[in-house]
Amino acid sequence: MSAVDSLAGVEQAVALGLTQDEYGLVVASLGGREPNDVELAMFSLLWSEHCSYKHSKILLRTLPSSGERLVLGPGENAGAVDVGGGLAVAFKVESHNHPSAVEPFQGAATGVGGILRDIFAVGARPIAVLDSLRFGEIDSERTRYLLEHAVAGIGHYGNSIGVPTVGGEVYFEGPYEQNCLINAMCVGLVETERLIRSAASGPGNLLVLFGASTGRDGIGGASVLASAELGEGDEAKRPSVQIGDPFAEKKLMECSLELLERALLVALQDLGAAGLTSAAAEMASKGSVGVDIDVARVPLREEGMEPFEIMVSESQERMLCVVEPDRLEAVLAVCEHWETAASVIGEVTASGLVRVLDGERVLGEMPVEALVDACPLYDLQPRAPQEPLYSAPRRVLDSSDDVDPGETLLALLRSPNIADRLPLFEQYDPVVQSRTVRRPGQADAAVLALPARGEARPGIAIAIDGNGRRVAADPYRGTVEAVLECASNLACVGAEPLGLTNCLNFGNPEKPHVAWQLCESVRGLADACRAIGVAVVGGNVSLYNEGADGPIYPTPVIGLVGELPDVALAGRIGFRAEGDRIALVGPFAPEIAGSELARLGGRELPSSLADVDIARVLAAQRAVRDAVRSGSLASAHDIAEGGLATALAECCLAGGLGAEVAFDDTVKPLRALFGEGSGGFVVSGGEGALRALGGAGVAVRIVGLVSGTRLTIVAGEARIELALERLREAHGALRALFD
Amino acid sequence: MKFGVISFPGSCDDTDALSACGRVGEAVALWHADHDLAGVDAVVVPGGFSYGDYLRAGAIARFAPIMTEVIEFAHAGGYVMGICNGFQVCCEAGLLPGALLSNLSRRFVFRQVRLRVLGEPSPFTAAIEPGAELSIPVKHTTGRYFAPPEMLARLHAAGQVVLRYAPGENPNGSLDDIAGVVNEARNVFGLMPHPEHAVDQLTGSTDGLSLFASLAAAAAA
Amino acid sequence: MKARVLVRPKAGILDPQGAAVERALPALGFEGVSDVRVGRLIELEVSDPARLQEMCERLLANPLIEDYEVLLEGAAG
Amino acid sequence: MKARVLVRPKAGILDPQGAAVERALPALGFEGVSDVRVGRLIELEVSDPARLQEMCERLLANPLIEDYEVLLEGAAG
Ligand SMILES: Nc1ncnc2c1ncn2[C@@H]1O[C@H](COP(=O)(O)OP(=O)(O)O)[C@@H](O)[C@H]1O
Ligand SMILES: [Mg+2]
Repeated sequence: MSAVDSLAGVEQAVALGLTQDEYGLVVASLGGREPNDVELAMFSLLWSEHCSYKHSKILLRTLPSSGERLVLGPGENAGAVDVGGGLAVAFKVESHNHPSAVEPFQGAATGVGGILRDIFAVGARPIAVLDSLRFGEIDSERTRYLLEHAVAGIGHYGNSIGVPTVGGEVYFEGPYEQNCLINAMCVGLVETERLIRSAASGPGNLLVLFGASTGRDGIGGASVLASAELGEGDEAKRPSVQIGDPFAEKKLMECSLELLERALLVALQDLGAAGLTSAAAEMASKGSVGVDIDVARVPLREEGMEPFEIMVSESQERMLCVVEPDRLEAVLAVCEHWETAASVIGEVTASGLVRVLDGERVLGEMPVEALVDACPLYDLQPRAPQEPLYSAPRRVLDSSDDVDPGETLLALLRSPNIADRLPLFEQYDPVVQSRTVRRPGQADAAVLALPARGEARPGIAIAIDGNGRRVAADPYRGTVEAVLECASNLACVGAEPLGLTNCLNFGNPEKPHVAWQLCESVRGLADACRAIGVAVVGGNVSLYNEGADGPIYPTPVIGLVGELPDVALAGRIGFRAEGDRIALVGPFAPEIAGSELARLGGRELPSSLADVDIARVLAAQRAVRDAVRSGSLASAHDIAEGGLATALAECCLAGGLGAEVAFDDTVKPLRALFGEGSGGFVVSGGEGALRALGGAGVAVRIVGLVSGTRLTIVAGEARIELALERLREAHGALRALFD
Repeated sequence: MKFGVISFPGSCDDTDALSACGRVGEAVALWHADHDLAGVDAVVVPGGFSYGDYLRAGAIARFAPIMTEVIEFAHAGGYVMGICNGFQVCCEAGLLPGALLSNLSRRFVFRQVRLRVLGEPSPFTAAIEPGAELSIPVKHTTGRYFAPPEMLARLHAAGQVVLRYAPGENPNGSLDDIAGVVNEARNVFGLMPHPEHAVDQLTGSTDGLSLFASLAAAAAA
Repeated sequence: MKARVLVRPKAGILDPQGAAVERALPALGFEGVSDVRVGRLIELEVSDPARLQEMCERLLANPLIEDYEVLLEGAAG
Repeated sequence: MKARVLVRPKAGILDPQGAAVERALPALGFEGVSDVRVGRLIELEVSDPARLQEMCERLLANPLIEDYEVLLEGAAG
């Protein structure tokens, strides 16, 4: 009798999220035997979307994954690039969307905790955190609740653990109302030769679990949750919420780094989704070995935990390492020093099996391959939608031509997608560790100093971005734009891209239109990466982000890391000196369709975005980057949401100086002032320096000068004249949310 | 002249403080579990979240083994500077008067603030012109300085308030804009702002250096 | 009427504060202490104590991760 | 023995958390609430309840800014 006939087994498997066919494969991979409870729990989690990437893996393989500067690529806990001087920078962005929707403070906090562990799991010291947040419209009570608690949770974790939060982004759009996005990125620094991998090796070596004890946290949590839509009846799915303990993680981090510093470990792995199950199976799979785990030796926080609970618990702040037996004593001593509990819970074997033991008793025995590689991968069935997928945004502004453009500018500055983020990021510590040369608000990208090399003060720059609305309008071009925008942000501080990470936040991939968004977006991502010459070093995929009204805007969050030779010359947003000239640089061809103004005006998303001339955008980036590096510019800022007028206002506000700008030949002032598109920069400096930017096909137009305490813009018929005070007041609109 | 910077589990700004001290003197790390001050001339109790700030900021750290030595050292006239969490620890340990309460906003706040150095003599501010303004960041959730009315009056009368937030800059609701106080014997100093994050123009400001320099000079004398 | 609301982490939910206090006590010479949980105390004057439970559910406690208990003045604790 | 320690901000000390709760309640439709103070609750098992007071004085509360009260299981609240 085939075991698949067992109704109970199939039913249970389906309840745990597997399909009937998948259950059949599980049975087949066990040689025809039905899995017992422990095994089924482990399979169901490892074969969940969250762990197996079954709907995205085939697509991810199309991303460029090799590059000159890449030293650790996808497949490890985090990827890394070479930054010279024997150092590498490891980084990754990850989602914690569903847990945050349930409990935003703890969800966001543990999201930061999780991404930090991925970074120190490869041996790198976390040196920066960035966050990427998406919520519904700002006037919704739920949005305010989520915003306040998510921001507090991120700050709570990052601040307490002593890693600076140096940047981030946040958007408020209707489609995220029922499914917020909380993505966190971490960047770490490591001596290249100390990077460690997670492959277990050496039968007879010990598995040591260290950090927090194991409780019933997130049983059936992240993995299962992240594979199902949230909607009505949300309540019943609520798992036991995971509580973050940054104090425990701080000790865990210092402990892990010291263990590696002393070269005491064979391999290291964090425990994330699916806990011990995933960590052990992944380590075994990467090393082509087997592992035995004795649940009786796992320190527990609660009484009466069942073996399967121990195996899948998602208790936070835990790591698993492989240790040679004669190093065990030294390892335990380091753990003791850091007040971090550590226990031998098993060993590496040559069996090729994951065996779960309870003392002498064997509770489960599964081929590593079956757990990790046998999960089927699904081809997506993409179909471009014939009808618009998203309803028009709610109209909050008259955006017609006859409205005073000054009022329009103020409305844009007040818009939650553009207003000053200070009330959020002042809840984060951006300076701890003493590397931060550009904090949030000072420049388009965060800038961190690396150790000096002789006289040289090299550094890295980091940007994170992803405008979901534009991706919704045009998944391919919107994603290309997001990558270019990050690269433009780096150019403004004088940095050149080294490597990219991404988190793909999408809806249900089994729906053809979502599959189409995903395919198009990944195609755009791949093309854009090739264009800017970087590899994707790693990332994360979060699918099934839907509410009752449908999917979220497709939201690829892009994290880009670059290098700059001299941090002392890192660019700034703000105008610096009265009398400096202001220039518009680059192939800026703005359109209102898909812009923030169109959103405020309640206009439907366009069915596509204008083509981007990537080569010309790259040429403009190069020109700006080189000029910033040479120190010839006083300020540099890329034009993004809200268009040129908004960018000018931001330069004024950041520098506390006014400007007089004129575009006499403008026929369509609204589009020129507020339209959006890639490749435009507002820079200031001496006239000679600005003219010098205009080499090699880069358009440069001197449009005005820095002066006084008002912003005056004349564009054809249109005229804006506003005191800085009024700009500042509008730009400060988010403050009211935190009073 | 040798500084010692304590690391508790959960200290975050200890390495920053070490390198700031290293700019004006020698600096060594001290470990919370040791009973040894390694012969230092001045102790810095750094910022961060010792013991996670659990229960009450500074409440657990003040019982760390090394604090026995620090308290003895301070009673013997040794110089101690408590920064942020270190200020909280010193208050909890009874080395400084008053207490730090939750910010009025109830939130963590990072802000570059302007501070006024008062004219009251102290070894920690000796190298700074009275009335000078310093630009130094604050970053904390529990920084609202409080002392009961009689204690506050005594502090003012004895010139123990040596650092204030400039008018309009108070980030947390501290009484009388107090940002830093010394003990009666003037050898222990606590402040909420982070001078160790204001020692390099590249990362923002150099205004914090003068505090370390004052202390180094006093301790060397 | 004066009321007190005691809010504590639910059983089984990690309580990092309680764990830290429990760890610290022996070092201070206090032995024999266990099961430490740290929560919140909310004291308030209410005109209509019948509504306290609803207040707890909606604002004073986070029912996902916290239990609460209402003590009314004069009632047994 | 099971004990509860209630710690609250001393009278006269501004309690922003209490104030925030007091401000939030009317918006949720709860009128008639005043004098809200938010403090800490510590629950613990102690073998020697006689030492609780000392524990409070030294660790659980800061007498300069906080009052405390010890409730022993079975005793009146
Ligand atoms: N969007 C993506 N782009 C590139 N690599 C990705 C992406 N999503 C996931 N990966 C890679 O797949 C691997 C597995 O990811 P994940 O399960 O999230 O790792 P972990 O369990 O360590 O958090 C990682 O190496 C990750 O970098
Ligand atoms: Mg990992």
